[in-house]
Amino acid sequence: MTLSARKQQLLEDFELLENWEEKYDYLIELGMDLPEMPPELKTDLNLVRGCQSSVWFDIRCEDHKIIFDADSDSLIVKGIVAVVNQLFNEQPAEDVLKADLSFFEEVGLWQHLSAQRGNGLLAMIAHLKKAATDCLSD
Amino acid sequence: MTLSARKQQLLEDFELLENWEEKYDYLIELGMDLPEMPPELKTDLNLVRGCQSSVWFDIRCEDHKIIFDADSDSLIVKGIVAVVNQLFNEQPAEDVLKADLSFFEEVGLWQHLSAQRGNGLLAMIAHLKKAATDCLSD
Amino acid sequence: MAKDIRTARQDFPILQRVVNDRPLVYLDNAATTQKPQSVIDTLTDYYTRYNANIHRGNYNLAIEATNAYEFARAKVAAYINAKETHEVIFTRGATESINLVAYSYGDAFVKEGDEIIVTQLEHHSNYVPWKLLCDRKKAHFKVVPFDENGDLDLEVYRSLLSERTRLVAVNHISNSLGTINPVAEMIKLAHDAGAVVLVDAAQSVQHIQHDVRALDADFYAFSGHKMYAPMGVGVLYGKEHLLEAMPPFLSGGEMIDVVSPESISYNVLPYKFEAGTPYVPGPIGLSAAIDYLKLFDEEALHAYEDELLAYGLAKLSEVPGLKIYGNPKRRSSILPFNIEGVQHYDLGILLDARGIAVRTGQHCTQPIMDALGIPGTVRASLALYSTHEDIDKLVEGIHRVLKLLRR
Amino acid sequence: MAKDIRTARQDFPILQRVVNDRPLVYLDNAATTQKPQSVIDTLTDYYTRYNANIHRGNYNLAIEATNAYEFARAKVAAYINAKETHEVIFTRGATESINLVAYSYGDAFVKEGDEIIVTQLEHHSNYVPWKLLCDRKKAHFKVVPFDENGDLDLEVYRSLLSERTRLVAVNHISNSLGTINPVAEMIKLAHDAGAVVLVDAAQSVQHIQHDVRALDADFYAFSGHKMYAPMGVGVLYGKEHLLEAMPPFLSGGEMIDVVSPESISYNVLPYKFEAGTPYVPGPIGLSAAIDYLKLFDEEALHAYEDELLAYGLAKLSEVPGLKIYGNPKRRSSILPFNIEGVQHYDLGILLDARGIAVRTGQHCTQPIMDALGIPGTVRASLALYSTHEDIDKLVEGIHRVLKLLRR
Ligand SMILES: Cc1ncc(COP(=O)(O)O)c(C=O)c1O
Ligand SMILES: Cc1ncc(COP(=O)(O)O)c(C=O)c1O
Repeated sequence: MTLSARKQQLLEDFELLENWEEKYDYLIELGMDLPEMPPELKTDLNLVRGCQSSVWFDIRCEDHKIIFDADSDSLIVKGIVAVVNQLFNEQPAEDVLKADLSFFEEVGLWQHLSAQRGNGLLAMIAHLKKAATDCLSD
Repeated sequence: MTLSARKQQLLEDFELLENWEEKYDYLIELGMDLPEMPPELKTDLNLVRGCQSSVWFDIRCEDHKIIFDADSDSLIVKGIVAVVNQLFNEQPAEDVLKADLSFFEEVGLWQHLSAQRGNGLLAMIAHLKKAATDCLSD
Repeated sequence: MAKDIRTARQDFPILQRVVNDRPLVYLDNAATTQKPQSVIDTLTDYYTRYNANIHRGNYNLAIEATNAYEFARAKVAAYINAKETHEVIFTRGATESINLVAYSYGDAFVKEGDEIIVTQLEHHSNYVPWKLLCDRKKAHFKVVPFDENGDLDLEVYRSLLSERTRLVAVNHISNSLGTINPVAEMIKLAHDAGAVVLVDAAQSVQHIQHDVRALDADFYAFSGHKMYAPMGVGVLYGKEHLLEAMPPFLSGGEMIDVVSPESISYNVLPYKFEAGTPYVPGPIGLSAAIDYLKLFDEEALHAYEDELLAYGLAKLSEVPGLKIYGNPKRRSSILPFNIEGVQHYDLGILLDARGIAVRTGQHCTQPIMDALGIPGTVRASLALYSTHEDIDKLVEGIHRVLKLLRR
Repeated sequence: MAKDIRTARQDFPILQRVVNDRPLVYLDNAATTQKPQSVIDTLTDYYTRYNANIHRGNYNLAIEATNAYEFARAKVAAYINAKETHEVIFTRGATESINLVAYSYGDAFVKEGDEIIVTQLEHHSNYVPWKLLCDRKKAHFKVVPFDENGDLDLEVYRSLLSERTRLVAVNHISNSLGTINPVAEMIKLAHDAGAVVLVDAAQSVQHIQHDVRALDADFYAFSGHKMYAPMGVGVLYGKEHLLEAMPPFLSGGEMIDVVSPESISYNVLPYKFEAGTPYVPGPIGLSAAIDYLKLFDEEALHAYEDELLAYGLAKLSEVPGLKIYGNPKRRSSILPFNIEGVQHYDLGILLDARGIAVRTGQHCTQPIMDALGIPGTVRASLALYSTHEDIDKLVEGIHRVLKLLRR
C-alpha cells in the first residue's frame, strides 16, 4: 500500500470510532496485530526515553529509507507504535523528516496523545526524525 | 490631661469626621499645632527609617518616662506624629511598651495607616518601643 | 456547628463535570486538589474589586490588597501554629520553598565535609535540591532507606546522624506510598545531633496534624494547590532565628531597604524573602481555603479520610492480581497499586476513558520506584470530597478495563 | 475590524468602582494593570472546568490543562516573536526571570575580574541581582549614568564595554522616568564587544515594540501583571543556545529526567527551568490577556497612548510649581513629578482621598532618586484604558489638594 492509501485506511477506521474507549480499543487491536519484536532487539540502545512504558525502536537505514522494528510493553502504546509503523516504516528518510503530524491531528489523536507525556509519542517521533537525519547524512 | 482623657478627646474629634478627606484635614491641623523641632535635632541619628517622608524623633528617658520631640516634613505624617505625641509623650516606658494599638483601631486609622508603608506609623511605634526598652534597662 | 463532610462535594463545581460521557471521578488529589466555589469567588472578587500592587501603594486599593495579603499571612501562621506571623514566607509552592532553604540556608551554612540526610521516600523536590547543594559544597548526601512495609528505617537514620549532620529533609507523608513518617521523633533525634530539619508537608498539611511548634520543625514547606487553594502559591515556614540569619535568595524590588552601587541592605522578615511583586491573590485564596477547611470539625474530617482510605485498601485488595504497595504503620490518603500483567499506563488511560482520573508513573519519586524495582504504579489519592462511590467506581472501572486488556 | 480603544474601559470591571465616594481614577498602571473581564473569566473557567496538575497526567482534565498551558507558551512566543516556543520559560514575574539568569547564567559563566554593566535607570529588580552576582564572583559592577534629560549616556556606555564585559542588563522603559532606552543599539554594541544582553521589558512589552528577534535580545524578562494578565506569572525568554548551555536553577519535580543518589539528569527546555508544579492558570490567563491586546490595532493603540501621554505632560506642566522629571528623547506612559513645597506622600494621600490612585516614593529606583537628589516623586502612569478625563481629574485633584496643603 502507498503511504496515502495507508493513511486513508486509518482515517476511515478512526472515523467510525465514537469515543475514547473505542479509540483505545482500536489502538490495542492495531498493536496486537503488530508482530512482537525479537527479545534480543529490546536493548537499552533501542529504548526510547521519555515514556512511562518501555518502547523499543530498532531502526535501519537502507537506500535512504527508514526501516524499523518496534514494540512496547504497553498495549496502547504498542497501538500507537503500530500507527507510526503504518505511516513511516519503509518510507524515504526525507519524507520522515518532513512529516508534519497532521495525520494524528486529523484522526483527533494529536492533542490528546501529545499532551500525555506518558505514551512517548513525541519521543518516538523525535527518535525517528533523528534516525532519518543520520540516514541522510551517511 | 491624663492619657485616657487625651485618648477620649481624640476619639471624639475623629468620630465627627466623615470621610478620609476630613480625617487627613484634621491630621494636618493636629500636625500644624505641633511645635517645630529645632533644626539641630533633625539629625541622621534621630531619623526614623522606613517612611517615604522624613520623620525625626529625639527621645529622652527621664524617671523611666519616655519624653520626645518629633517632627516630619510631611504634613500628614506630622499629624500622625502629633497623635503619637498625644498618646505616648511623657508616658511611663512600661506603658509605651505595653501599648496595644487599639486606639488607632478605634479611630479607624490602624488598618489604613499600617498598610501604607509610606507614613512610617509602624516604624515610629517600633522606634518608640525600642527606646522604651532601652529606658527600662538603663 | 461544623459542616457535614458529606455536603462537601457540592461546593466544588468541577466535580459536576462530565468527562467522556461519564461524571468525573477525580482521584488524583495528591497531584492537585480541586477548589471550592468560595476560593474561586475570592479570586474573582480580588480582580473585580481591589487588585493592586501591595506594600508600597498609599491608596485605597493598595491598602485593601495589602491588608488582605497580610491578613492571609496571619491566617496561615495561625493554621500551622507559627509563633510569629513573619515566620511565614509566601512562595510559588513547596518546590520553591525547599529550594529557597537549599540555596539560602544551604549555601550560607553547609560546608565541605558536612552531611545532609534525606530519605528514600522523598519527592524529587525534596531530594534533588539537597543533592545539588551537596555537589556545590562537597558535602555528603545520605539517604535513609525504607523497609518492605514502606516505613523508614529509623535504625539507619539514627546511625547516620552525627555532629557532621547539618540538615535533615523529610516529608511528613510520602506522595507515592502514603506513609506517615514519624517526623516529630526524627526531629528530636536530629536536634539532639545539632542538625536542623526541613519538613516537606506538601501531602500532610491538608490531611493530618499541621502544628509546626508541636513538631518543633525548623523549616516547613507546602503548596496551596494541594490543599484546596489556588495554584501558584506555597509557603515556607522557618523559625525566626534561622530566617534572620539567612541571606536573601531572590533579590529585587520589595526585599530591599537601601540600594547604592556600593552597598545594599535588606528589608525585615518576611519581606527579605519575597522579592518582586508577589502573587497577591494567591495567599488571599489560600486564606479562603483555610476558612473552608475550618468549616469542618478537624477530627471528624481526619476520621472520615481514614475510614475512606481503609475502605479503598480493602476494596482494591479484592481485585484478583492487584498488588498494593507498602503496608506502613500509618498511611494517609494514597492508594498505590499495580495489576499483574497490566501496564500501569494502559490501566490509567482506560480508566480515564471511563471518566476516572488516576495518576500513573513514578510520581516524581524515582528512588522509591528503583527500590521497589518497578517502573511505576497506578495511584489513586483522596481528598475531603472523595466518597465511597468514587472507590466503587474505581474498582468497577478496573474490572471493566481488565476485560478489555485481557481479551 | 479592530476594537475601538475608547470602548476598552468597559471591559475592566474594577474601573467601575467607587473609592472614597468618587469613581476610581486608577493611575498606577506601571505598578500593576487592571484585568479585563475576559482574563478574569479565563481563571474562573480554568478552576471550574479543567483544573489539574499538568504534563504527567494521562487523564482528560490534565490533558486539557496541559494543552492550554502549552498553547499559552506558543502564544507568548509568537507575541514576542521568539524563534522557538521552548525559548519561553514561565516564572512568577520579571524579578524571578532576572534572578534566574543572574544565578544560572551568572554563576556558570561570570568569572572573577569580568564586568557586568547595568544602568542608573534600572529598577532594583534589574540592579540588585547583578550587584550580588558581582559580589559572589568578584566581578566588577559598572553603572551607565543618565543625563539631565533622563537619557542614558551612550558615550559612557561605549567606553565601559570591553572584552571583559560579560553581560549588560538594561530596561527598555524606565518605570520611574518613562525613558525609552535605545536597547537595539545598545545590544548591537554589546554583541560587538562579545557580551550578552538581558532586556528588562517589564514596562515595555505592553506599550511599545516587543519583538525579541528585531531587538536581537539574548534574554528578555517581563511580568504578566503589568500587561493585563493575572498576578503571579512572568516570562523569561532566552536564546535557545544560551538556555541549553545554562544549568538548572530551581530543582525538583518536572525539571528532572533521571534521579538516583549518584547522578541526576535534566529534562529538556523549557521544562529544565520550570521546577515544581507551575502556576498553571497564570500562563493561560496571560494568553487571554494577549488575545485581549490583539483585539486592538497595535499602531492605533500606541498612537493613543502617546497622545494621552503628551496631553498629560502638557496639562501637568500648567500647574504652578509642578516639576516634571526628565525630558527624554522618547518617553512612554509615565508622568513623574513633584510640586514645590509639597511632600510627595501628602500629595498622593490626599489625591487618594479623592479617589485618584497614583504612586509616591522611590518606585524601587533608589539610584535614580539619588542621582536626582530627591527623596521621591509622585508618579501617574497610563494604560490602554486611561482617558483624557483621568488626566483632567488628576489635574483638578492636584489643584484642590494644593488648597488644602497651602492653607
Ligand atoms: C522596569 C521594571 N523592572 C522590573 C520590575 C519588577 O517586576 P515584578 O515586580 O513584577 O517582578 C518592574 C516592576 O515593578 C519594573 O517596573
Ligand atoms: C511530598 C511532596 N513534596 C513536594 C511536592 C512538590 O510540590 P509542588 O510541585 O507544588 O512544588 C509534592 C507535590 O508534587 C509532593 O507530593
